[in-house]
Amino acid sequence: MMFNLKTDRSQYPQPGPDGKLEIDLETGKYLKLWQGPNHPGITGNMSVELTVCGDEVVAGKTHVGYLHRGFEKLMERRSFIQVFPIVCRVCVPEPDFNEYCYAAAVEELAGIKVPELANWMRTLILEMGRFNSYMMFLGGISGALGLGVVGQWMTYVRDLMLDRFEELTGARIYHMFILPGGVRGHLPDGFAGRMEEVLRTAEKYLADVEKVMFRNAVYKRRTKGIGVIDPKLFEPYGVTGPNARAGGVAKDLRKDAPYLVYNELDFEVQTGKDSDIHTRVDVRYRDIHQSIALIRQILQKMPKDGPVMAKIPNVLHWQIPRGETYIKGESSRGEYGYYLVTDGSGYPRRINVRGPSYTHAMALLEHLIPGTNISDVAQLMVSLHTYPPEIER
Amino acid sequence: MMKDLIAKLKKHYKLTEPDYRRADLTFVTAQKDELRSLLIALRDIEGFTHLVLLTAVDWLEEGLFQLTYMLNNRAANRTLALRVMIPRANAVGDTIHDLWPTAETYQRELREMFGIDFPGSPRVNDEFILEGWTDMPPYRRDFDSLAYSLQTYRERPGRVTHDPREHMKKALYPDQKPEAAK
Amino acid sequence: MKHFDPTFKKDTEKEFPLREEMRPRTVETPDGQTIEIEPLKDYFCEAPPKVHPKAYSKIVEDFYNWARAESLWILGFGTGCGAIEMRPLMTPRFDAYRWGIQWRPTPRQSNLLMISGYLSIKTLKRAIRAYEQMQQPKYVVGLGSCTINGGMYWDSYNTIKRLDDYLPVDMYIAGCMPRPEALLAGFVALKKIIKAGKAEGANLYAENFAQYKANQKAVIKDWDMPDYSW
Amino acid sequence: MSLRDVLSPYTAWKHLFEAPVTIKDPIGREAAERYRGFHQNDLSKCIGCGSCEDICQNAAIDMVPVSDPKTGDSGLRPMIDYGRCCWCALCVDVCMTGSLTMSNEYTWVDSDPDAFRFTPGVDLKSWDAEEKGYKRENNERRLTGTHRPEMGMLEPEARIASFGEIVHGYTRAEAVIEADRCVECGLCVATCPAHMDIPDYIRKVREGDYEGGLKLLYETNPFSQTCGRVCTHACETACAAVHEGDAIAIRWLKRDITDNVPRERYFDLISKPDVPETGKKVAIVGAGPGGLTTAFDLARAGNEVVVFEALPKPGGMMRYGIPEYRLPYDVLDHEISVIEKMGVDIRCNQRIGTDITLDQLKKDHDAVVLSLGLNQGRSTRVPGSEEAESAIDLLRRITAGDKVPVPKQVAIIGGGNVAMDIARSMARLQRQKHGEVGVTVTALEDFDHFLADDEEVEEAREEGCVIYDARGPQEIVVKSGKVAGLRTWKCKAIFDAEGRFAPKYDASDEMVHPAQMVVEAIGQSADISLLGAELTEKLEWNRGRIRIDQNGRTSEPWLWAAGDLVSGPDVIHAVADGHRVAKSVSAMLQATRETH
Repeated sequence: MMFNLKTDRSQYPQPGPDGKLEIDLETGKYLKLWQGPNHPGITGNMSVELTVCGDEVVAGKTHVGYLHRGFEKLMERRSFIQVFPIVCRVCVPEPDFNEYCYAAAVEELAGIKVPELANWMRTLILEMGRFNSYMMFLGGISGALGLGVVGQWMTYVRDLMLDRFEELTGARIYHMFILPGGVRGHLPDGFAGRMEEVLRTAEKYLADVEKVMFRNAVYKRRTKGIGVIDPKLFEPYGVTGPNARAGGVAKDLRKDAPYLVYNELDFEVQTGKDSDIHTRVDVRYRDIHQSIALIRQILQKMPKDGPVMAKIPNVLHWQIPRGETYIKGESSRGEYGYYLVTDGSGYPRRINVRGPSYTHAMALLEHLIPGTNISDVAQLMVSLHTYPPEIER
Repeated sequence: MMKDLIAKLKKHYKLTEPDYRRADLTFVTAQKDELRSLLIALRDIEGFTHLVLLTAVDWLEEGLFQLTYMLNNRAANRTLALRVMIPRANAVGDTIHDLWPTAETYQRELREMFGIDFPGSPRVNDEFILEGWTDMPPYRRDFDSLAYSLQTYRERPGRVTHDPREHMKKALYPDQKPEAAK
Repeated sequence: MKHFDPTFKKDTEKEFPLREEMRPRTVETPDGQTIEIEPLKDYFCEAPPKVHPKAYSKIVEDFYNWARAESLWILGFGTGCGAIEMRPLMTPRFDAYRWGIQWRPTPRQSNLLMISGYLSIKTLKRAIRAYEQMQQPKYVVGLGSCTINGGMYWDSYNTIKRLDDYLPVDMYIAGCMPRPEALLAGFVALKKIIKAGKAEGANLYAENFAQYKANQKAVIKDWDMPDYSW
Repeated sequence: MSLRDVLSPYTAWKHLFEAPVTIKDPIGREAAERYRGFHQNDLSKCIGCGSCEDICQNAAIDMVPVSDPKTGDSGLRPMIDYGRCCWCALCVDVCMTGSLTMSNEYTWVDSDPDAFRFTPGVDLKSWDAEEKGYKRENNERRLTGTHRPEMGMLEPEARIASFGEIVHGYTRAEAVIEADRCVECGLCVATCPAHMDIPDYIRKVREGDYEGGLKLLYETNPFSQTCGRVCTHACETACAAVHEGDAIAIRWLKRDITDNVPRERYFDLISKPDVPETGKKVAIVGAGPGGLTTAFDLARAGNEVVVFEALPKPGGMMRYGIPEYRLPYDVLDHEISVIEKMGVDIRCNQRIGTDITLDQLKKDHDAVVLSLGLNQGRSTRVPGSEEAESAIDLLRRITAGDKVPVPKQVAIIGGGNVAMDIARSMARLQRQKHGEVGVTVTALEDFDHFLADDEEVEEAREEGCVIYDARGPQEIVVKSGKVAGLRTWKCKAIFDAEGRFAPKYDASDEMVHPAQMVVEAIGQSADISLLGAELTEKLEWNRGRIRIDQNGRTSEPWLWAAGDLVSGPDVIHAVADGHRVAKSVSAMLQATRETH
């Protein structure tokens, strides 16, 4: 049985009167194609169940839960200090936001004021984390498009930044540095100089990325005008961060709801207007440069000395009065937040992690997928910059 | 500003005394039957267009689930969290997926993790995160994660720990016998 | 740490129903035929894994082992957070290709399965499937604390605690997460035992197949896979 | 699409001739200086308090016994399971002694999953000596408090003016801060002779549940008010917090509980348990802490208890040995009234041997407990010592309100707490009589090995007492029948090579302390003359002390001994003795009841 799908649209499933697609798999016109959980085009470990008709995707269902560890349950079992080591595991490539949001939530409910220097250190860590996360992203999007070499470069640059993380925090991936009450230590001697070297190397490689990726004809063809998110969808689907900024929404929590020391730093909100894959990558690319500039600014402006830890009660039986709060920050992917409810005991009553991937990778992705080409699904998904562990936690 | 808003809302809706957590964050408890119109009013009139999160808190001792609808007015940078208390037994919430399509995901999670039903929400009864789960919804307070884990999985054997207090009792005055006279 | 409730009893009574698409049924094909399908039987093969026999002479076996050790092809399946430290290994800074290690996208081409940390039940199912699809001889490396004794997810309801209950593990690397350098050290150690002919995990799996299956089924409630290999 | 877009990617070829970024030999590459690698434990510092185990959210740490524990620790050491650890280093941060650290070593591969467990410091590892790795910044413990709040006290000027109590006691806020510092390791419990549930009652302070706390206190100690003031607090020397900063003020927290329960509530909270009368009678000789604790326990068990006290008021050495400014008499009276409430009959002015005989007691009662205080002073026996006063005798006379001579200058021989007590008491009397203090204390020990508590010495100095260390008394100078001073030599060593008491003096370093009164405070002994010759002959003795078994029973089946007589001068030891003897007596009475 032959039919030409490109010309004869009648062969595509038509939405019923209630606006829903009825896809009868047993007609033989469709194929179920699972992308993930083990797939190079998937960031992290999730899967998309595609229904394709020819090479066009007619429906997509996201499946998550491969990385579910029950964090929110485990946190309820742990005392306030014991939660601290596990929060960073919620998001592997940018763990620091978890540490900051959790620490800030606990500090707010416990009424602890963090020393000035600790806030600067936290900002530094968060910007370094953002830089790393974007490096992962550039590696991911280039990988999804077959530009392997950019991924190699970015991983290398990211690794240099991990070295700085290691000397500052004592670990490469899970830094566990932002403790409720402050941070764990001061900058090592000569840190700023070594950081400057890394930033210069990064800039050198980023200049190459500009030439190899952004000016690459293939790349342009495969990203421009593809995967467009209508800005009208931003509010209903809870799109935040660079994904929204790429659609012209100049909202950045660092500017709008300044936390830590962001109101003492000079930076601009990076926006685009086309809201396609290309713009989303471009906004992030400019954000990297801004992160680099911010890291330099922080190192220059931060106080040279002072305490980094506030006095906290004995952590072995730390009880926090009943209350609830929500702490948010602008992560590399959008609004990252911790909703903490305490009940006066030594354990949190409830912690809810609001990861930006939660809204980007689920309902929104399912909404965007129909009508795309199979080969575009990978970069569409990567361009939303989602990390599955923060969806299922 | 939040005070004005709350005062305005209180004219039409039954709200409890709000908790002004920060200048930009307020918590207030609303009635379940008024929730939908309240959400629509907040979204369409007051500019709270961004659904930050929707989650539940299990107040096991009081037999209630607290649903938290956190809304954000991006232009004014204000966050308002509405709490709605629903009974824990046969917990059912009102779906808001037609107001915010992203709520569909939250409601699926609440269905699976707390057992709160949202009739009419798409895919709400599909498996979301867990697969082949037969026990009670795990985020409920009466679900004991460690006890479940010990009953389901095997730990590596051979670990023994000693409480310093008890160990010293045994080492310094064995068999509860008082210490020998000096 | 909260103490657990000793009276808690997990609900073991409930059976998980077979998913709809896995149930046997009658379907009509597009060309008008009516056929019976039983997905669990039709889609998969039903042969238990076999013990991989040794070569007839020691010299040949040693040569095989040398070859196996020098071409560790890893399945690019990041099962947990540890996968993030594999990326530096694939890139020039650590360059694991020097050790004959490379990453393959499909299990059919791989002989080394890295379990990069904790395994949720959902991923365990996929990991078993990936492992059984791999060609013998094959090896498993457990990466990080969580594969050894549960790690920081020791009290989680959704992650396994001991990887060796479900898959045969040839080498463990401690860390949370282990650095790329530690991973390389693990690979080198694995090579050593492969060359010595001691990496017998796959054969162990074939020999104790029933036990492994029983363990796997004890935690995977919605077992909708065939009992035998793929 | 322009031609430039096609050609642009080829610019990457320029890297072709660059040096590769590959690390030549990455395996074992050194990690950063702060890297959180494998654990190290300095066994000589570790006390096995288990705080690391408490804070570990992964249950990765087990406390396991080690073969040769040093004194003052639990004998346990942390064993770490790397199948659990997440290298968060909270254990390092919370370590009470700073013994637990991390190296920057990170490579551990093994094909045996059971191999990833070790006890740092005990199981030797290649990284044990590694200098680099995660340490707490400036070796500061920031997760638990390190210093106790200053205790409010009367200023020296105010306190020297009277015998009023010096210490104010903690305010609620101070008590909470102090109680919050406790890590609940329980090392103190074993160290306390009475094994009080210290961490538990400290928790009660934290929670503000003082009535619950008082009940807990009375489970192990009916002299909690006294001990909250004057206990020798061996517990505080074993406290895990003492290694970095101050020990938890356990004594003051105990006092905080007793002070915060209204006195009349005591009788409701500590009521006599509802047990049937046994019909057994027990006589106790001496109303000191040992005797009264025995009486308390036995009376609560339903026995009829009579306490015979030679002096006019009960309390023993607590009343007649401890000055009022440390232990006010009304506190003691209240404490004893709680015990009397249990049905204990305390008969004062009943001296054994004079008013009633031991034989009579034996005849009238099912058991007799001797609980004698060390109420006789020892003498230095230096020339002129017959003119010296005994400290313990003076203290008793001061308490009893007898007239004691108060000269302008007093010299005291001795460096223990009794020496400080008499020095400070005399200082107060001098102040009242002469308006100024003239007390000189000469101790045999040097300040590094001083016997009295540091705070006692400090406070005595503040009150104007002059303290000389390492002075050996040689002669009490007597001029025309009156004491004129004390001649001392510098003491070079107190013990000989075998550890026997044999002081060596430097005769060239001689001092004469002018004094119109010399007080000897060099130790006490019990007056055992009341036993009578026949009983003394029958009993077994051990170096001047009655030989008792581990339950306090003497070789005579009807006679037990407790208190300072067997344990030395200390309230809490006497209390512990009292419990022990009461238990033993109860067991005996129970046994006789069952056989009849």
